[in-house]
Amino acid sequence: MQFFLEVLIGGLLSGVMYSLVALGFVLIYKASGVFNFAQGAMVYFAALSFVGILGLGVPFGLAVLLAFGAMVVLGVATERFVLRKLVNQPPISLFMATIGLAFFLEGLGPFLWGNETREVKLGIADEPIAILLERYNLSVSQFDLMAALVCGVLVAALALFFQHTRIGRALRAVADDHQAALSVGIPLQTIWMIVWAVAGFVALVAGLLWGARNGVSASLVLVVLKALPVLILGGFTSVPGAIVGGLIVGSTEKLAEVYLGHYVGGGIEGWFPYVLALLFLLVRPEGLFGEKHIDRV
Amino acid sequence: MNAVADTFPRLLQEHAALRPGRTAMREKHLGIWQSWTWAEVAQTVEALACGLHELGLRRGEHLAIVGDNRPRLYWCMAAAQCLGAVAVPLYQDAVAAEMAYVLQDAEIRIAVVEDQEQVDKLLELQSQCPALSCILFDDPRGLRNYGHSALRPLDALVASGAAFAAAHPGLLTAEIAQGSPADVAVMLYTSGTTGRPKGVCQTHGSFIAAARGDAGFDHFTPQDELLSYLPMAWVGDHLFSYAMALTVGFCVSCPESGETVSTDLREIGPTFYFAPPRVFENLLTQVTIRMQDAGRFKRALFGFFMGVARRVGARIMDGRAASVSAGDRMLYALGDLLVYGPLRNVLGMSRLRLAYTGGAAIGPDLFDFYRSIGINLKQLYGQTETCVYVCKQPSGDVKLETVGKPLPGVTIRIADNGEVLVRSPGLLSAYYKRPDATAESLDAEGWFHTGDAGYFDADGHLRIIDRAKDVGRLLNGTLFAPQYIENKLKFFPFIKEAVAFGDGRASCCVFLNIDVAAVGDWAERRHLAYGGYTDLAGKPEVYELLGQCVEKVNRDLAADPALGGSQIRRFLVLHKELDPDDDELTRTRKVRRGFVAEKYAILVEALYSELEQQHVQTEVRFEDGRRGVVAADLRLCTAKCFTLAGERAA
Amino acid sequence: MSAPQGAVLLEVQGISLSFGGVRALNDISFDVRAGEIRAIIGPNGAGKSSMLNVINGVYHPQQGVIVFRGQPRARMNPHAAAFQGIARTFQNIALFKGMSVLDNLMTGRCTRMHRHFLWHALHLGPARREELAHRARVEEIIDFLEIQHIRKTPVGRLPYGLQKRVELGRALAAEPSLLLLDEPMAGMNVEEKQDMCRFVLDVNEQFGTTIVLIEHDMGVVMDISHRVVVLDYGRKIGDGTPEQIRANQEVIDAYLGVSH
Amino acid sequence: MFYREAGQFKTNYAADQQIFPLLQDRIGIAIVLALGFLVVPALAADYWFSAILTPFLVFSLAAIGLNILTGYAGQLSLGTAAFMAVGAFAAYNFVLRLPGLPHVVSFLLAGVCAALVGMAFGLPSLRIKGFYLAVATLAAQFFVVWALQKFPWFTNNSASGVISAQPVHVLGLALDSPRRNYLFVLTIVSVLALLAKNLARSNTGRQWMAVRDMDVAAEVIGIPLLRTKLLAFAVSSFYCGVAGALYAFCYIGTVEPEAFSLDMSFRVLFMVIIGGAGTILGSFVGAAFFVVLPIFLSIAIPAAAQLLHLPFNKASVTYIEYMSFGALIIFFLIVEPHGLARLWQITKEKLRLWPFPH
Repeated sequence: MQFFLEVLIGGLLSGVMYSLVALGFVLIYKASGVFNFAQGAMVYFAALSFVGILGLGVPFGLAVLLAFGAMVVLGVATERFVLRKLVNQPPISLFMATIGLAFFLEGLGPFLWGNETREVKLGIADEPIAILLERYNLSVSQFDLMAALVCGVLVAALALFFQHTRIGRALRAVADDHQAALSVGIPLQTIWMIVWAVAGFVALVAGLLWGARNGVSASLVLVVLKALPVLILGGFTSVPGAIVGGLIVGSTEKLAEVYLGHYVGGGIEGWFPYVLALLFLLVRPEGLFGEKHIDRV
Repeated sequence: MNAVADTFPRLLQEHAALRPGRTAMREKHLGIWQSWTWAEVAQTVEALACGLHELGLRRGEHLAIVGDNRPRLYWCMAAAQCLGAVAVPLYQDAVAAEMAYVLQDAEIRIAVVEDQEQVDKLLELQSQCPALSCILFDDPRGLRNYGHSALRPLDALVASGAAFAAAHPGLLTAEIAQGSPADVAVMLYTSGTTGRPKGVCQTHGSFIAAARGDAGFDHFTPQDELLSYLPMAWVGDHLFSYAMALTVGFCVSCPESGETVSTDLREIGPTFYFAPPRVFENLLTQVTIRMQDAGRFKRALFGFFMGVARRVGARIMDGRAASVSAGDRMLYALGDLLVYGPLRNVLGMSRLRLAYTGGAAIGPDLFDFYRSIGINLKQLYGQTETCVYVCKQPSGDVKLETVGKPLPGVTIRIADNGEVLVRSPGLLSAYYKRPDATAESLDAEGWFHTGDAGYFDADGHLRIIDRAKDVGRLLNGTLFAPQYIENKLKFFPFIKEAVAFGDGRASCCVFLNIDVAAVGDWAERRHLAYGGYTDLAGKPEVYELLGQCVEKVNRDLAADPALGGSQIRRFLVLHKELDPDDDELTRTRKVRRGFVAEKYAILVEALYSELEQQHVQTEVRFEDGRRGVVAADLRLCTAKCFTLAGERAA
Repeated sequence: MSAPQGAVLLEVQGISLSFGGVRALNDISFDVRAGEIRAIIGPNGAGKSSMLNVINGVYHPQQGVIVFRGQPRARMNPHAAAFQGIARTFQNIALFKGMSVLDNLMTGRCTRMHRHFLWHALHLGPARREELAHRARVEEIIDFLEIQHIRKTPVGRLPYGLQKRVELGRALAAEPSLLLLDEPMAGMNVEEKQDMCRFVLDVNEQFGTTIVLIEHDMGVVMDISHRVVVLDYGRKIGDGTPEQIRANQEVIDAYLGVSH
Repeated sequence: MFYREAGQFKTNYAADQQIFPLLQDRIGIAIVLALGFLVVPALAADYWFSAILTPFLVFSLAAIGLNILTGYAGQLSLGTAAFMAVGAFAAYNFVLRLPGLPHVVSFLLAGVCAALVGMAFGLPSLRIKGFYLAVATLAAQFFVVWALQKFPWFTNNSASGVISAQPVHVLGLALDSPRRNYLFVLTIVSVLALLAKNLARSNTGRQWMAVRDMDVAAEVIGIPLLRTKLLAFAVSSFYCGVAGALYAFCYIGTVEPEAFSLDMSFRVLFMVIIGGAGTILGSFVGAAFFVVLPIFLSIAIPAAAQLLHLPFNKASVTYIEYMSFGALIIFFLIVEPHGLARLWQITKEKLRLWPFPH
């Protein structure tokens, strides 16, 4: 039982990281209907830019700011040179375009900053929290908990941003109905730029946390692949869905690996979330929190 | 069959025996070119003939044919002829009243029509034409619930006819054997500029003779291909799509519908083509318009190579390539690869061996355009009464101004008044029920009076200048052909209408109407501001422009010994457009010269005086029916005249 | 126009349909006789399109029975409906935009094409013969609808009116016994409407096809239909010949009376 | 310009529905085939066969496969490489365990195996579409590669997971030279491309396109959605499977799961987009583009760097390649969403109407 708890908590905490990536994704999908496959590449690019800037001798805080700046520029450029040109194209084209963007960023990052794996030191050790270990004999990583907290704060901040700022409200309006939003004078393009910039910020945070844990390398790109089943579970348009989905995926994949993995030789983490998501899809195609869609003819 | 087939039914039998498996006819239907071999055609015609016989069609009777070019309508003509009856094709777009006259005149009992549209028209006329008791239709679409006793589908006729033929095997053979080349085969109604249409009775013999003569002159073979899309009631279509196809044995294709003619033309790629100048003009207009949308490079390429073609194309076409420099010949070959060939292809004229035009004067630019891009366009001359068998331009010896040389077997005499008289194997036997008209046109010596004025040039080519009745003489006795001069002027895009005066006067003077679109365009490109027709017409620059046109006409006239004396001495540009609403033009836009002369007598007199300017006031009717007055001070201009070619030599 | 007195081909009994909490159809019953043109009219949002969608199974009603050719069933499914001989057109043209007119019409015949895809791959023997035979049938429909000149044009490039005609063609290609037309003349100019009317009547007369039609243009409806059903807010408020409908006070109040 | 269509008319439907109704096209394709089968084998060097032509053909086949699924049937798939992997491993095992079987048959059976796997992963397509389906196909990608690595039976208990492909014999001839490999692949690809074209213009192809363009209408017409989609998955995976087998046996010479990564799935997808979704021709054009582009970049970038006296390292070439792929994809989606094949189509239309612009 204790082991189970440990695995579960470990899973939940890494699930938080998935949620973080999924969150950036949901933001963009909600606001512009774009399935942003490049979210993983953005995480990678953000982390790489950060360590790259840090490597130039810039202090930590400034580096964060500069990296954020880079993500804003990226967001604006994406809106200006990609999305705007593809307005009115079928969603699938936009999806393909984000795959292209992902490739581009995967090339651009190492081209600018080099490709060797680098470490990010956030000053939090990845070691079990002493109190829990002593009292309950539970091994819970201090780092994971910190990361989870950061995520929590971020989510809360975003929620406030959406609920209580003018931009946030406009954003939600856009998500509900593009045409209507346009007709009441909400500047779509500006909204998109902001959303991409926010998604870039989320990517930066995710990149820092992931990078601190596993180092900054090209494998960061693959976090998007973790985030996809999260999205299917949670629904493409739901922020809570992204959080809950991430937690479900994180915990079940760990549990499955531990309890089922040895029957089939292990390594099922890679695909188990997908199969889980697929099974789930067959039951509830719109996801946990997604809206039901009626085909009008 | 040992003798040469001399009637259309016999010709059909001959082809069915000689080349049974070869395609005789095609029709684009249901997306593909449905084809019929000569054997199949002969069989269907036999069934149709027997069916018609059952319906009571007898020797000498008339069978009306109304519709677009459809194979079965052509076959019905042949079927009627098998029985010794006469086919009477009618213009399918004629209004009911016009049709009623012909139906009554020809005492039509049985009519074969294409579709619902024609059925409706004929049913409407039934009260006026009580004799019309049976209407056979080709396309049953929409006719299912008509339930009219006179209506029968052609399908049923074929079926019952086939059964009848099986029951009476010798009947049709006997009927065909009874036929003679002197029998009337077809009756074509001439529209006639004045009076009622007249039925021109043409025999098997004359049409076959005309077809054979044409075929020999331009070497037609059974391998030729033709798209038939002109009205079946028109003699041109009848000669080429029916008489010639049966005489020579080539394949005729019918388009899917009126809208698809150009696509169908492109698909079939006929080897010869016949169209009135109007059609060629429309095609050229389309080419010009479509090229205007092309990119800069393509336009430049097109312009350059069309320039080359204008310079040397016609000479190469005439077989006078030797007079073209090697460089130009290479350029032309390149142009053929890049422009002319593709252009012919998109027009559906790639395989064209011959193209004919006739029936009206054709502009030199138009004529040269087609010839210069490698299409052997030639003019021919003839009437319904002569099976269009009078003159044709020989390949390699084409002179634009003429209609060519008399065809084999044709003799032409120019009457004292300049009228062209013809003896041709294709002469009509009579106008139906109109002995007076027959006597008037066909004199005792067998000359047919064409009503056209013309003369032979030094090389023996016939030039048609005008209607004989319009041709006059100047005071000094020079021939004056107003329409000839007017046409020459109207070939310029800037001139919309022209009225020439001169009969019984010292010289020739003209009124001109500018083409607002063309001149307006010309003016805009010169940044010439103008407000409306009257203003534009009065601009000195426009006078200068038109003066150049008149000068060119005069130069042409001067080269012609017969007409050189009637060069245009003075001209003016009218302050208003000639308009049918003001009775200045007929509804078909022909100038009513007498009326105009009377209405603008003051201007005519001014032209023949030495005045430089003349004030004029004219009452006009506007489109909304209101009346108003247009007043202007018109400038009168003296044109440059040239000395005659002959005189220069002398 | 006298109504054909054929057998009842289709009968809907007590159909109720709702989306979430919204009632789209409320206890609707009417019948369609073989060979007639039956119109369904009503203001916007009256539930006309929903009715058609119920008939061919795109929507499943919560209550009621659909009797087609004497067989009662609680719900249709679109695929089965097609095989039963029900074809339809859509209010917002639902053509296959990436395909040519000819191919669109050919898809209409898919319920009648049975060759295995391996034959298709080889393009030999039975599959080829089948394809050519069906092409011939489709060409007759192209001829019938007078769309020869656009046969090979991708439908996406056609003007609206022609697209409607092509969609009718696709439905006709199935040689249906029951044809459902959802506003076949919406958005057309007068000339196009006249053409479409003629086609609808010709289909009915020449092929004997039973037609259920939704249309806004009252003139057209009264001219061409044998019997009319009037819906308003999901309820049936009138049913009868055009003359009866014209005289029906409730209909006049609900629909005709409203300035349109 | 070179199309002289006048006089090419059709008197029956069979002629009207040929693959190449225009004479000039038939001549063109004959020339291309003659080049491919006769001229190129006579002239090209081994490098050309092994580095350019064979991979080009193999990827063309894979792209045809994906094109059938995505371009024709409208079902987006990110699992192409997985189906190729199934094909490669199935072929390996057929050759290994059924020694008497002709190798061509093994390859085709490998395609059938891939088809079955493809159908299994296509099942969700009934309930889900669009992005959801794309994500579902990712499951195939991960699951298949995982399964091939985890179960030693597939790799015949090879310790490294990298196995050499067996030498291939066709009709008694050993495919021991790049030229022979090329000719073998060319033959298979030509035949399969023809079959794909036939399918695309048949009732099957129309049903696929109908489902792609508007699935509700397709269902109402009587097209069985699930069957049609599953068939698309099956046929598509068959093509990918055969392509995978050819990739392993005739191109890289080894059978290894790592070769069939997600990256490859994306590349094939890019080929389809840049080449042109919904056209067989586009698959070839796209594959050619993506085979030639890296080679071009690997030559051009160092040369350009040298010319401009810029520092240059080998890794940069890879990154620039990535960036150009990405940028090109975006560029094509913006400028010509229908791909290079559409450009050719437009050109052809222009040539047919030349000198007219439209």
